[in-house]
Amino acid sequence: MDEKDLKLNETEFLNEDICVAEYLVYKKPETLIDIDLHYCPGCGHGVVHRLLMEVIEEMNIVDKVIGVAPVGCSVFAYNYMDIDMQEAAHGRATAVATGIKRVLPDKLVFTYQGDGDLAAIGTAETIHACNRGENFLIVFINNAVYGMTSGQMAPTTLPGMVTTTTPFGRDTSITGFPLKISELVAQLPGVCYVTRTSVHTAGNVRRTKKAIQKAFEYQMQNKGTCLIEVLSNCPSNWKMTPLESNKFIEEEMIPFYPLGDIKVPKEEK
Amino acid sequence: MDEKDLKLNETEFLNEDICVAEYLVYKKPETLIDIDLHYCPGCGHGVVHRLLMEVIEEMNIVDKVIGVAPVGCSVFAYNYMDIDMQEAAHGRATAVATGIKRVLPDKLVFTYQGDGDLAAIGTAETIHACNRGENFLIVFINNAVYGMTSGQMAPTTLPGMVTTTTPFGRDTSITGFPLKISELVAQLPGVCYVTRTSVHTAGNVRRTKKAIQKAFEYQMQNKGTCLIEVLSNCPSNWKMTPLESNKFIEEEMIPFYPLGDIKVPKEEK
Amino acid sequence: MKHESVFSGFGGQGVLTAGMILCYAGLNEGKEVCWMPSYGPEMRGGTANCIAIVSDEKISSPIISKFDSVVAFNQPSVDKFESMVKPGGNLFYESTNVISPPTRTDIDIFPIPAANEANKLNNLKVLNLIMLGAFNGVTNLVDDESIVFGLKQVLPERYHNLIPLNKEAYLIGKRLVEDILSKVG
Amino acid sequence: MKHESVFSGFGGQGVLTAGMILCYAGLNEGKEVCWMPSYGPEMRGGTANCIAIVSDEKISSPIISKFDSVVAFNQPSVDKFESMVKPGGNLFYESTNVISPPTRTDIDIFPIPAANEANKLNNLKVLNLIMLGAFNGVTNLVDDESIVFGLKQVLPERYHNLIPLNKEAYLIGKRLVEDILSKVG
Amino acid sequence: MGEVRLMKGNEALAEAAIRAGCDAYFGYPITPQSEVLEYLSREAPQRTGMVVLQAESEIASINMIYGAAGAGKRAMTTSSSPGISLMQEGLSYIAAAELPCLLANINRGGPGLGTIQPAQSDYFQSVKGGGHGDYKLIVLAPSSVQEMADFVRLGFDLADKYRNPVMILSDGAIGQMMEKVELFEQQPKGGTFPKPWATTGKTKDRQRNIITSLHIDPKEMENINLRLQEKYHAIEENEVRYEVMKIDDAEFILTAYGLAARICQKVVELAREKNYKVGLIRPITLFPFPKKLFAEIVPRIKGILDVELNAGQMVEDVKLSVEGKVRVEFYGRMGGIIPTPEEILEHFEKIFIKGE
Amino acid sequence: MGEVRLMKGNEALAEAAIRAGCDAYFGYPITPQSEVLEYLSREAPQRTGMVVLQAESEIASINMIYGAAGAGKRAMTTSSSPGISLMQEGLSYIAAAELPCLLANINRGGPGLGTIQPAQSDYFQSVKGGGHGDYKLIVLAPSSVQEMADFVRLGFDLADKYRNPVMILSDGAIGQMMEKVELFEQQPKGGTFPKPWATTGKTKDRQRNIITSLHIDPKEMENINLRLQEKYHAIEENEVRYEVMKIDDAEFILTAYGLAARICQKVVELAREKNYKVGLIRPITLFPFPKKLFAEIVPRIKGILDVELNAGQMVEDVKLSVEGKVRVEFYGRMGGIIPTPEEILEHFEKIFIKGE
Amino acid sequence: MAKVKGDIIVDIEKCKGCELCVVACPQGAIALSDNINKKGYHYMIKIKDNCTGCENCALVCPDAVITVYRKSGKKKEKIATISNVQNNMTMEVN
Amino acid sequence: MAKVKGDIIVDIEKCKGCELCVVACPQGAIALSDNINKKGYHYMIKIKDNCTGCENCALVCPDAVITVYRKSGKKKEKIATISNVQNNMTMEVN
Ligand SMILES: Cc1ncc(C[n+]2csc(CCOP(=O)(O)OP(=O)(O)O)c2C)c(N)n1
Ligand SMILES: Cc1ncc(C[n+]2csc(CCOP(=O)(O)OP(=O)(O)O)c2C)c(N)n1
Ligand code: SF4
Ligand code: SF4
Ligand code: SF4
Ligand code: SF4
Ligand code: SF4
Ligand code: SF4
Ligand SMILES: [Mg+2]
Ligand SMILES: [Mg+2]
Repeated sequence: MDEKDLKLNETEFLNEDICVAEYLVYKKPETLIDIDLHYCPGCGHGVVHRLLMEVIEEMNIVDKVIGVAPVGCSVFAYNYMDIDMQEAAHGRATAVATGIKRVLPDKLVFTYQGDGDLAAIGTAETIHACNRGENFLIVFINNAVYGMTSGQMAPTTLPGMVTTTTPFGRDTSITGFPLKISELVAQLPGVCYVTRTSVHTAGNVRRTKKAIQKAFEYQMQNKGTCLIEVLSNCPSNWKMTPLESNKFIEEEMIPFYPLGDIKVPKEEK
Repeated sequence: MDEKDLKLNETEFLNEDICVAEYLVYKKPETLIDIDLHYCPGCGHGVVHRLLMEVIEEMNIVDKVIGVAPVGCSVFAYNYMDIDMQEAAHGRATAVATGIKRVLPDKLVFTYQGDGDLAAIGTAETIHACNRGENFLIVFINNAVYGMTSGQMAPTTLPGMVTTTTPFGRDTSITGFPLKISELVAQLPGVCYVTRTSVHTAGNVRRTKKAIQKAFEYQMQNKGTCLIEVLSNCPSNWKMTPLESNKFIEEEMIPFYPLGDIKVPKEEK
Repeated sequence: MKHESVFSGFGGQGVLTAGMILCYAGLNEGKEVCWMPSYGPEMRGGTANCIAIVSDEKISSPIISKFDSVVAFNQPSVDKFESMVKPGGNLFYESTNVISPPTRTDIDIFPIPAANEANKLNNLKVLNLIMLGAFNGVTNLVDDESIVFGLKQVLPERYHNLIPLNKEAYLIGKRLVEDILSKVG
Repeated sequence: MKHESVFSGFGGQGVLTAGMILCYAGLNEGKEVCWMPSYGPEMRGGTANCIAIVSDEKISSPIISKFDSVVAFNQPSVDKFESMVKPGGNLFYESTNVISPPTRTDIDIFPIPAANEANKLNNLKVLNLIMLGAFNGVTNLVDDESIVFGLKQVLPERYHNLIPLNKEAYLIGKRLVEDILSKVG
Repeated sequence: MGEVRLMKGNEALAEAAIRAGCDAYFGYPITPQSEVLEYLSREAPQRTGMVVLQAESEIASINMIYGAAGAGKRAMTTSSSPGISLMQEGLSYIAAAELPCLLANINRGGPGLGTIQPAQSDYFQSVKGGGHGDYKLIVLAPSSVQEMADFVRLGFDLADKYRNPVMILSDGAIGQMMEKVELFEQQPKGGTFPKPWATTGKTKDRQRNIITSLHIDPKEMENINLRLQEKYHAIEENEVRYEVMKIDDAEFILTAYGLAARICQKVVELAREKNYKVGLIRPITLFPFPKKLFAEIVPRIKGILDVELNAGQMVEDVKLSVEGKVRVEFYGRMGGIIPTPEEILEHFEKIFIKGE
Repeated sequence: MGEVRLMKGNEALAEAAIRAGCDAYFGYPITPQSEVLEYLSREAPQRTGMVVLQAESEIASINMIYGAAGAGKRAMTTSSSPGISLMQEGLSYIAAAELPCLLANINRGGPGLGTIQPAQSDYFQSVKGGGHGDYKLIVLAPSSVQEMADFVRLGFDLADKYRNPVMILSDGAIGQMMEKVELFEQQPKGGTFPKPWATTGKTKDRQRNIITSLHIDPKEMENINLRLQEKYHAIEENEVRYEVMKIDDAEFILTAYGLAARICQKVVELAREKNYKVGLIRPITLFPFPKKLFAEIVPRIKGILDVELNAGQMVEDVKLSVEGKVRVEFYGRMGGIIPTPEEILEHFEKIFIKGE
Repeated sequence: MAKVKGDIIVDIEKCKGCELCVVACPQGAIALSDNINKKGYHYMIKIKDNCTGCENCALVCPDAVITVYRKSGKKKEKIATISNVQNNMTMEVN
Repeated sequence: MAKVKGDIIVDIEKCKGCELCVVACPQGAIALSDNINKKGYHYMIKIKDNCTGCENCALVCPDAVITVYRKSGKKKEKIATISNVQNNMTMEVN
């Protein structure tokens, strides 16, 4: 099959009267740099990256935003986001963000962190940034596993779940129970907004986007720390197809980590 | 005044018919080594040391107990307790205790930690040891200040409280609110018993002792992590007399950190 | 005798396994072997490769820049490794997936339509065994039984029922190069 | 001219402050000064001491093992520092608190009943200024006004009303040694 | 002959830990060494009852080791460069409290997050002391999968013998590559060294045991230091290990450790083919460093080329050993790049043969 | 003349930070340096609006510095030995990401928890790199309270000039002692070096700025390393600082830094009184080390006595500088013990005069 | 065939064939191609002409390869140039 | 004077004069001495003979310097030798 065939094949249904600028309703944001994402097929990281960039573009705050990437699969987040970014040491994103926000209080700062990064090695930094009520957004990608290092147990791994370091399933009597860090930090007075969303369906993607937007608004109003926990998949390390992985989110993750607001600012309760 | 006078003076009321072994009702435990404690006059650390040793002696578990001292004023705890002990790096007592307990599961392990040690630098270790439900006792001395390093703010310092690093009073908008770490860890499923006591009156001393005894019993029953938070004074760094400091506990600390059980084992609820 | 080879392709094509089977086969024959994978996040949907050395003597450097044989499972691998074949060495490539084939004339080049053949077996996963068969068909580095030994080591117990299929794929690969060689020779 | 001294006593007796006032006084007169405290957890109810050096030239080592003057506020300090007085140097000690007084004969020894005198002033806190007065009464290292300057530096603004009392204590100390000296001399 | 297997370096290390009677492993994942924790999680608890626990961080790991080693058990952790940096405080504590234990650093390219490719850039950290205070680790540098296994047993034994932490300084390539390895027999769990100092619960027949590194009195602290220095001296006297290749008639010496030494073996072969009289010294113990060997060989040779996968670290110890008596040159690649034998030979020729 | 005050070394350092235009200080208490955070908490926010935050740990501190420095601000932290060990990962990241910032280590006796008394046992850690990977800090060693102040300004300037972290390596004695200090005038906040690379929010007129130390491609990572090495080389060329005392006619050289150098000044005085021709070299920059000065002076002298408050660390750099051409001896005390001038002189006489 | 209201453009070289869009499409308008792209993935293609322009596919696509058009409904206000689309795509929209 | 039921022994050289026992004593039986011990602290002394042996003072004492006796009430079972008391105390109890 040669290249000509291919193009023809893919475009035979294209409606030339619809695909014009006038009728454009959705395109990816300009701030999402147009190169291949290194993520595995179907990985939720890409969706959340895009949503962040959509919100930042739509709110027109590119020149105000500074992002902090973690160590984890999303370590390269800065390769895709056309904004100023810093790459933090594993677990220290909220400390780095504290450093940034304290010297640039008028800017909008967010961290983007995985469950290993935020809830294992970075526990102290997470708790204390939240407790100080650092006025930034923490985007917390909970995929119940260490993605980047190939699938070890995370603090959020479900009981019984098989990972490379729990080859016989997570035994809570040895490794403890999954850590619901969102519920924990929600109790800290400095924290203004904690919500749990997912990106495994279009509706949930929409809700996640709304949460991100809200969080930036709260930050503009100096309300304190916002944390958005996004349940995400890791098809590669869960050893599933992307579709199976989304089913797993629906059937296993959400029952354990229920979606919805965990804390909202007082006046909105 | 010579030495003779002094002895005479102090003993004129002594009742030789009462002060005999037969009528002995209280003496300090043998396991509390008979040398001067290095603590400042009136400091609660001494009381808690004594209580631990009383319980260990009364339960006859000296040969089973391994203690872990922190870095803080009580770093020298091992000088006073006639039991096997390890001195942990600042904040890492629960990691050290995990190391001990995992290889010696039949022994009884406790850590003894200050608020800086346990709730600042050691936050991650505290949360994760509790989350794993490590089967040991954490004795947490909350004196709202860094004692050993001469009175800096601790995570538990009260709002408005003056310390050497909050010379104008703790400003919660900058440093965050006091961290109620007991309430936080009480939510973790691996934790079996969390209680807050104090040692500023005889009644509270008695209650603290009882809590310590309970915790060792739970440990023998493999129930998971026990944490006893003891509100304690730091007259030196609070810049108070011991009596004033106890009043401060009563009037300022307890209203903020209410005494009583925060979590008890299920069957006892 | 020392044979230094590299297996390269997309993650998921089984290139690391192919090299590993070869090394186990060498081990089975009492040879010295060394297998060195590329590792890390480039695995995320990217490319993977491994060096496999089989030798009669002790192996010194596991790091090499010139290979006796290159086994390329896709276009990027051809592009990357063609120049690293020693003069007189072999380059095997999966010809269904490769649009611009190698061009060197001082080496032996073997286009292997492994994907087609694998499709015929209804199992794309055995593509790597076909390539390995081609490789060993030319180099005769190890015996066929040793390859089967290697398969047993590499496949988890529960997949041992797939050994015959894999062996078949291996033999197809061997046959493919025999055809080529017979045409040439 | 260089005078190397140490002030030593219980924590809370104001030994560190006494040395510091002396250094400020030296500073006030354009001299080089160096003050070096003992520090750390031995402060918990234990002993404290500080080295105070006042000199016309640049001060090299701040660490010294022999002193021109030792000012000892309690028994342990006498015990520790007696042997470190340079021959011909001075040892001042708070005589109310010291049971076994120093015994060396190659140095000048000044027992100062500072606690008694402080009691008379109804303020035990000024004990250190009495000792400092005794020290300066003998060494004449700095002027009295410089001591007052030092007091101002060391006392927080809100305690400046205590300066006269402290000065009085200082002068009492001076007078105590003048008495001793006049008896001796 | 022991059981022969084809294994990754990391797996061999893990398997050897089980067989060396390791009581407890605490670790945190990091590429390129996560296989150790993974292998042990799969194999160890069932086989020997060994404790295997994924810690919440490297800091937790090293302090868990402290606790377990202080309790008299054979304890171990492994990590790679950034993770090892996080352990520096804990390591200094362990060295000061004289707790025998085993660490492995599967070195990757730095500084910072760097790359996950192999490097040797943590020599200084391991050998000079990345933590605070004067202390020494015994540092073993394997250059094959076989040694990844063997040095675990050796390491535990040295640790117990000297009450000193031992560091296996390896790299991503040796950790990831598979080679034939002959495994030693299962050893008794916990080893056989008596540890009367361990905190196991004070029984009536002995004084209490205390594990500490605090000695607030400087005199006492100096005495501790003097004792440590004496121990390090004894280690330097007794435990130097190295491998040599064709040094008897050598005019030039290549020196390298670990992976770089493997490559240099090939360089020696290539050089000899060209009739250059080149030999190789491979320090196996980086501390204690084979100073005497270098000092001895100096009169007989014309030059030394030190090859490392870093900007020049061990070369300082080589220079300190030869004291200016022979020319010492350095060749290094950084950031995960591994030089080929040909490239090294070329560099050798450039400086020593063509005399640039 | 600037304002003259009697200050503790730690306070002078803190005051100088305010005056050097420091934007942010993040720190965690530890003896013997807690005065820095305390002084700044009291003084800084009102005077210059400087951010002063007590972090939850040293690890948080160093990473807050990373963030603030990456945002283009003058950021600083201080600690003492165990706390500095905890910062090693962060430091390696900062060096790799080339973030200008200032640290101070008020060294205390180690290893482990050790003692809080002064020591110089963190030389290796500071100079050779206690973190992972090949990187260098610029290391300044003050020996007076005056220098504690002056080196803050110098340190920030060097940091900005080279985009490199600078470490002030001091000790507990210099931190705690009070001396006269002449303070420099208030400098503009944030300094005056342009920082176009800083993450301050991407404006339309420029590309996005990224602060990172990750370069997964080893070629790229090697290039980063080569660039770093080049920079370190430039620093070695341009920034060597030292102080000498009576070296012109010296037959023997004492060498020491920081507190030990202060003591050695007195030793030189005492020695000259006895007519020994002794001079002193005090390296002020430990990296870059004054190698050339040592190399130059070698032909004129009979011996070097290196004095440190440790088991022998800088002495390696002295030896590497003189390349065996002159006898180098070492005298050290450990664990917080400070030798007296007399003691050092005696040792000097023993080895160089009486020729033991 | 349903009345055409919407349409999509897919950057097939960037598609990773995860199929998430396929299950997200309420119209069943899309599926994976039997062909693979340069990265070796079966890429998504339209199989029916009944797209409503609901955006679901684009929302769930982790690789942001889908652009959506819809004829009915109010026009979007700010419409920028799409320069991202790779040039081996047939259509270019300016 | 009240009928004596209890009594205490204080290790005065170890007392730090914190006064916590003084306020804890329901009988007002104890107070700080005007004298100081070797460490420089005013130490606790009995000022009345009305001690009931309630233990309160001993319980709150951070330095564990108080031993308590009580005549009434049931005897304690295990009574060990008190060898801790410093020998500059007048009483020794064996
Ligand atoms: C100090 C340190 N320890 C460990 C690692 C190795 N490491 C890299 S990413 C990672 C965990 C990633 O998991 P997570 O944060 O859940 O992110 P994900 O990849 O799942 O998105 C680890 C342990 C490291 N780079 N640095
Ligand atoms: C890594 C490290 N950081 C800091 C210190 C200094 N330090 C010693 S004790 C202490 C805090 C003590 O406070 P807390 O834990 O509340 O105990 P307390 O003295 O109040 O009983 C600190 C910060 C240290 N020893 N090690
Ligand atoms: S490993 Fe998991 S988290 Fe990482 S990119 Fe792949 S699917 Fe996503
Ligand atoms: S400083 Fe405070 S906590 Fe420490 S011993 Fe003194 S009173 Fe107790
Ligand atoms: S826009 Fe809606 S209808 Fe059209 S292809 Fe996408 S999901 Fe289907
Ligand atoms: S969701 Fe995106 S990447 Fe996945 S198949 Fe559809 S278009 Fe391709
Ligand atoms: S035992 Fe009770 S009554 Fe007696 S002195 Fe003590 S507190 Fe007072
Ligand atoms: S409580 Fe103890 S230390 Fe305090 S005054 Fe009473 S007896 Fe003395
Ligand atoms: Mg994850
Ligand atoms: Mg405290």
